[in-house]
Amino acid sequence: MDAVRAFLRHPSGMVGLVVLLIVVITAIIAPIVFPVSPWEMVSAPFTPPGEDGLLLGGDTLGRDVAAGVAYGARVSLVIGIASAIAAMVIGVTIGAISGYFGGKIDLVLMRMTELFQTIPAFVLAILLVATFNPSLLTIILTIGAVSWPPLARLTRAEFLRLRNREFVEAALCQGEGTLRIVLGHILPNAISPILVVTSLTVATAILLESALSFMGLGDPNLMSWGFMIGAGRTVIRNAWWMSVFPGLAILITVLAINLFGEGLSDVLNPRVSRRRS
Amino acid sequence: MNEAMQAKVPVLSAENLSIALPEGGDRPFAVENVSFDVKPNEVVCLVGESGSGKSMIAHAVLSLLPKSIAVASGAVTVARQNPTKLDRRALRRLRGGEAAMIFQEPLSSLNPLKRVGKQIEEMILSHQRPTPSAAEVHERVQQLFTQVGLPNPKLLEKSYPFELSGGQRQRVMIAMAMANRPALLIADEPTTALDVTTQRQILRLIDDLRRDRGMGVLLITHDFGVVADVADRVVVLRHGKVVEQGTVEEVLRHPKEAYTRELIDAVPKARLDDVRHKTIRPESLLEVVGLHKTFRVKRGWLQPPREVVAADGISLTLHEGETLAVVGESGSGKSTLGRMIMRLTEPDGGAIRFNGQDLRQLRGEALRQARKQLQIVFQDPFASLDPRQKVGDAIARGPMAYGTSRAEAMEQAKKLLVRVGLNVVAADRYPHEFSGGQRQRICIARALALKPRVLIADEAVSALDVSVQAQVLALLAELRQEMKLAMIFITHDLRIAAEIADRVIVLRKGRIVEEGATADVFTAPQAAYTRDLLDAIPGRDFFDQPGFASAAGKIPTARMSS
Amino acid sequence: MIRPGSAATVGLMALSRIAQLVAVILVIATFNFVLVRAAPGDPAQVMAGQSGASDPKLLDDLRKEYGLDKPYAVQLASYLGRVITLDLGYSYRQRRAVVDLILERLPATLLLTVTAFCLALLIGTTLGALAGLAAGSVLDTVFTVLSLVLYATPVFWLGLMLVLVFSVTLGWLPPFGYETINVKLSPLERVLDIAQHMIMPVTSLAAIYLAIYARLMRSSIIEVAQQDFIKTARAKGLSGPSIVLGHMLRNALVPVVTVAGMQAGALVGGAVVIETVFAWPGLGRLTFDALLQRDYPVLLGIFLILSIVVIVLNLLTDLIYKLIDPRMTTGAA
Amino acid sequence: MNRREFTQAMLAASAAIPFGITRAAGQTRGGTLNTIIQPEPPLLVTAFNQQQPTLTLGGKIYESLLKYSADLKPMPGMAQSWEISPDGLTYTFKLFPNITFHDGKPMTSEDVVFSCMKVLTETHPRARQNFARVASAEAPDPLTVVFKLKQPFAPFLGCFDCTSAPILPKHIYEGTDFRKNPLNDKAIGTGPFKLKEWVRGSHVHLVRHEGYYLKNQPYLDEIIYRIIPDSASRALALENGTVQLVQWTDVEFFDVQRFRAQKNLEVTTKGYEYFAPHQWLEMNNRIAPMNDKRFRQAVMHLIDRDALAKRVYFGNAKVATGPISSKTKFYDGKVKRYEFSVDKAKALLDEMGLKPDANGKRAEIKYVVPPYGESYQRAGEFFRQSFARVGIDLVLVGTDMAGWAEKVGNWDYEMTQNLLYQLGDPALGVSRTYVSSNIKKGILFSNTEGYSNPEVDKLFDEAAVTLDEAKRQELYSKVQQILVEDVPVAWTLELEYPVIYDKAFKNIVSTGIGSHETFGSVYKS
Repeated sequence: MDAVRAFLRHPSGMVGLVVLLIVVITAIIAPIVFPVSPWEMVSAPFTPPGEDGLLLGGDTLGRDVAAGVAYGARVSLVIGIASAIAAMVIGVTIGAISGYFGGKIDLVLMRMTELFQTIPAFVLAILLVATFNPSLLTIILTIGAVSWPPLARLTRAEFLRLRNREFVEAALCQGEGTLRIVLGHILPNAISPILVVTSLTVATAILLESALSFMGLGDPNLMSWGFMIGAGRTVIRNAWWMSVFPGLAILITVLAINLFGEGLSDVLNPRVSRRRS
Repeated sequence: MNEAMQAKVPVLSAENLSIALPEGGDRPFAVENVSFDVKPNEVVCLVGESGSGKSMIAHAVLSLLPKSIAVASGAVTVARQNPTKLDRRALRRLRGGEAAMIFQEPLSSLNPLKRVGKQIEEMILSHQRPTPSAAEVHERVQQLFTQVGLPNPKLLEKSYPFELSGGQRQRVMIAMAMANRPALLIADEPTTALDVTTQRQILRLIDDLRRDRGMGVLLITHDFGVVADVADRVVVLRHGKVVEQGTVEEVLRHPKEAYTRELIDAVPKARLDDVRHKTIRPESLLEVVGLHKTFRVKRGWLQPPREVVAADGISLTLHEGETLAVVGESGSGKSTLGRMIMRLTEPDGGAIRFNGQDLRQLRGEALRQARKQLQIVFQDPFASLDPRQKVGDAIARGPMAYGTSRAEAMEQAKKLLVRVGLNVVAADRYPHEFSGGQRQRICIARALALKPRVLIADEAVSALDVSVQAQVLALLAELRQEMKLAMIFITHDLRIAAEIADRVIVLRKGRIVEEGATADVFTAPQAAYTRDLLDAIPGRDFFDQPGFASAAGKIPTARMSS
Repeated sequence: MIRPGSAATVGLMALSRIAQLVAVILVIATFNFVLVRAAPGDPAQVMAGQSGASDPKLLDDLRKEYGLDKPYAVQLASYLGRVITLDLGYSYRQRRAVVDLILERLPATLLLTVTAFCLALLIGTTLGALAGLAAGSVLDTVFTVLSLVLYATPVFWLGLMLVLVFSVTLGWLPPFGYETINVKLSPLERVLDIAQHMIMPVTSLAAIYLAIYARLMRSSIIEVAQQDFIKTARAKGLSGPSIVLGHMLRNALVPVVTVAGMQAGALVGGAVVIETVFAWPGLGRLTFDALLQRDYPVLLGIFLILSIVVIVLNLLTDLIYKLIDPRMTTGAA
Repeated sequence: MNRREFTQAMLAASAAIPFGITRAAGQTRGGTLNTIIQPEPPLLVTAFNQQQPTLTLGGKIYESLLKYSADLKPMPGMAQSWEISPDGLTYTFKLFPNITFHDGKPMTSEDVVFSCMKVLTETHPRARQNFARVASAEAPDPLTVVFKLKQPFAPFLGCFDCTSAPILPKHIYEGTDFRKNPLNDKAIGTGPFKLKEWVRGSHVHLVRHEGYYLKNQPYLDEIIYRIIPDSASRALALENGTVQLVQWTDVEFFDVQRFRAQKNLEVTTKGYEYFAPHQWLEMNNRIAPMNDKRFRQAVMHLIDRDALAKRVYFGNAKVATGPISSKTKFYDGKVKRYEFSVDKAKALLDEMGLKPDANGKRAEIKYVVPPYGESYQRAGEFFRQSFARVGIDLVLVGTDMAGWAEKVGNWDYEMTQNLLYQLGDPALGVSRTYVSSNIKKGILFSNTEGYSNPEVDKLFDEAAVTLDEAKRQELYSKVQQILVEDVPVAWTLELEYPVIYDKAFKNIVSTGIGSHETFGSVYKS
């Protein structure tokens, strides 16, 4: 409750939250505002914004850019959140095992994590998506697969920090079991930075997805912002609106998530934030 | 102005100084109406518990207060200047020129990325006009190093702070402070982070320099022992207000205020309580045989790991009902010993015999069962409680893990809370609602919930203010009697060891250098190292502490400053 | 006491790094190999298909020629054996040695990434330091908002917007390519010509890292400002500039350099998109083309080389780190 | 010289000098042609790689015996004349004298025989099938080549364009591993232009071959092929004059109209007659519901192909009526027409029992999007919307080139789009898609849809060995009627790729292979 109240007083965090809510609402009500599929060719190709009833103009096939942007919010949010969760699950599991047990397991897992960090994430993502062919699932798993190392390292650091904390050792001395200690004492105390980083991972995941779609490696059945920019790139001379608006949508959403995440960080991790502000 | 007159003019005077805290703090002023003087060649101690505002005053002197905090009224005069009224240039001349300052933690007070020689040169170059030549500066730095008793100045000059020991770092800080022959030295808890022997050397150095140069020293400390050793005058602070001030003799021998009395009383004293000896049954309860532990810190790939020997064949016996103090300076391996007994740190070799079994051979459930009888209280009461667990749960969890029903465990927990001096309602609160002393009581309650036979107290009172420390020690003493606990009391503070322990073990670099009954060790130390430690206890002679010196008919060691 | 930075320690460090490098290369090589082989799509099929028509004999020939008919273990073993000698194989599609293909593209990519990296680091840390020193001021707010926005901007979209503004609308800058082709230019003119082509890709690529470094530097400066030794420096009576330059900057740079090193990989990844947008003839383009073609040897080679580049960049930042922070050399920190 | 003699001389000349180069007046030497190659070819030796960019670029470097006019009639290339024996089994070519390779060595009939019979049969799939029909090839003298066929093959004379039968130097390739010959990088041919420099990822620089056998040719000093992967950038380059020629998909279809309006540019769709790119929606005939003729017919009704041509190809396409392009030989337009009608499609689907379920959904079909650019992607999106009208969900599956090739080649697909060249004769470019003898697993551009009809097989086989043109027309008309009824694939469009060039350049499109031509006769006015 304190955290909620503190967050409400956090100006940039609140701006982020409000904008994010607008994006979420847009995603939810897209089918109501735009009952026609965003793939439907509703006007002449390259209709400029404002003409023919198309607020943000029409694309190469005469599809409504505004509808695309609205439906794109669903894709971006779903992929962003799902892949961040995938990254969190992978990262927290690896980081927790590594941090709690230490020793050789830690060594092996951390070398693996470093390896994943060494390979450029985006190139790896391209490779994975191309290898397993783009679909909603492969994209989510891929983004999760290239985004987990920071979460693993964070979790490991938190576990290392907490594992030797006196209250954890006290729990050990009190006869509590390993699982109980991990789930009951370490994880709850490590969770807030993990949540913060996960929320920021949503933002990078959205950026990654858009870059993949831009390169033509998106799910061809989903109207996503990156796909729209990719489609608009070649016609930038004919129809600037095709790439400008979805790009703004990405920018605003990612910005909002980052603001929200940082606000969350300030509220949940006063330890870190005090050091920073 | 002749020297005699000059001697009377204070180098520092605070007049009705009030420092305002930002709104929303726990009190409106950090410091209220504080007045005192520091004359040349005089050591004035500002003494008080944490939060008393003593550091604020020190920072106000050099106008180093954080932006949000400002002098509200009153004034500080340093070398006839009011730092708040100076322009930037003049303020810079004052800082490090007429008045220099040293801080509590010498490692963090030195720039970690700059050679220490350079850091001192900088001090000289920024103040002396005309700017001296490089050779002159270098010469001066060498001189300073020699003056503060640093060996091999040529090598040291090129060193980085991390390559020096704590004492060396503080000497570097002092050398830096002395660089421009200041009239006033402000030392903010300069020895708190240091071992007792180092502390004595540093205090002695400050005192020597003070006498050499006739400078005024404002020394901030929480330790009445230090006050007794070095101060000419003392100012006692509480909640930002002066409780009492005067000469050391006046204040320490004849305190006027109850609070001062309380603080002085709280300084640990050895109680040679013969009764305790009788409670010790000769049966040994816990036996440690030849424990070895070496920590290896990995460096590079091909570099050999750095080795730190924490235990080098430690053997000891703890008898039933006995309190054994393990003392030693930092790095002596005393905490590792406690942790090894608790099986929190795995020893490399040796045995820990308890209840007829070797704890080192136990795994899994057997270990869990054995642990029940051994409990530990840690140093940091803030880190020892899970911030997300209610106090009642924290205490009840242990018994519950061994099969006690929740209701019963909570009932016990509440009783224990009352026993350690807290209210029953504390059970439903979270740790952050409690002060350090209260938390440590909770930790003790938690440790006792399992009805252990051995309690290890690992620096259990070190993090507490002196008055709170005394209360917690008293509580431990009571509980020990009541529950027939055997206790291993790990501490760096010999005064505390003397106060609570039946027997003392002195550790140095993982080896036991001396072992014996408390009275024997303190009155007739066998090892030179033990003697050094004892000599270094601050305020020893003043408080007649630990009390054995006169009892043994010895002449108290001379005060450092006369 | 081992002196920091002494020849012995640096030599030892270099040696251990090389050993590490070889180990990492082998692991990455294996990883790449397994991953790429897991892909659907038969390279022989693709090669044959791209020839316009194909028949079983051609497919068999191609499989034999490239060892695709052998067991994976044999392929992997021979691949690793060759990798050690930096023989990265032969491209099916390009019909050239992979090393040659990569090496001729590498300079363009390095030019792009290294320039972007240096600019981002230089400008980012400068802006971040200014913002951090003036924390809470209007300047700080402007920088902070700007870096937040840049940080949220998709790299490729920024590139497109630059093209839209500076090439399409204003016509100031060339929208693509590396240099003006087939024009006789003096060496100086050529440098200027390339520089002009570099402006937009470098800006797009640098922007996000500039934002990251600026934010990092800002918080780092603020953190350092609260350290005790800064209080010491103020108590010493040092002037503002000498505190900032002499005590804060170097300390504040340490975390920035750490992060910069960690992001070398991401920077190289960003180059792939940017090279696509700006038709920059570098490794990024080659990667993408090779992916679409399933040109296994080229892909394996690129990933290997990129990994080596990243490791080398890490090594460089390590060295910078060591220059900045003497504690690292003796392992005392 | 009397009139008769003059006429004979003219005839000889017209046989001796390639068509279009005879108009010598006003041609000037010199100049640079900047153009685009997209994507960057892996190598320039057309004998070893037949991707479109390789052929476009390699066409300037490697020449063959013949060229083909816009109506696909053979014209002299390096062969100045040719003779066919009445039984259609022996083909004798007479070469021009003084042809030299770029390394200065002379080109002789030995090189032709070596290239066709040794190199191409190994490295060029299309050529291999052609020359597999040759029983023997001989070089009786340096300027004469004689091919003897095993049995008559009507389109044999159509197999000698520079993309199908490029001539390589025997002295360089004999006895070597052709594909790995180090001199492949030098790309030594006999064409009017030779390779000067290839900066990978940037450009390919061709310069005049001074020893070219045709007098005064080439007129241009140099040709620079720039590699610009981004299509918007390519369009910009054409617009601002950085390049003066684009072909195939160098600029997107939607940009073509804009260039028509640009005064200094000429936009033509000529020059693709030999290839006649023919596009269709490919349906795997092995899988339900595509195994039902009525379903495939419904598809023909379902797709508004006029709209497809307009929206996706911006008018740069013509609706295809059947398997043979209207631009190629033996086309017959008198076949069944499938007009756009959702109702007819629904009726057919209902008739075959593919009824909508409670949600109005009839079926879900996976459509593999060919990874060859945006127009394929958009066409896929267009098809999806079309199928949605009758309650069929078309699920687009993205893939890479390898994945697509594997899926289609191994029949592991439900629907996709495909585009094949007609190669000047149905026997070369059409029958391969429909005859059951060409159902070959793992091979692209074969009968991948799995259509099998003995009557069709018989008609195609017969037409290939029949020499009489009228007889062939009859056979091909028959086959077209059958196929249009059966709809093995849903033919959509005949694509009309543009060639856009600066009007200052002449003779850019002079033959049926357009910008793949050697460009020896191209000049700048």
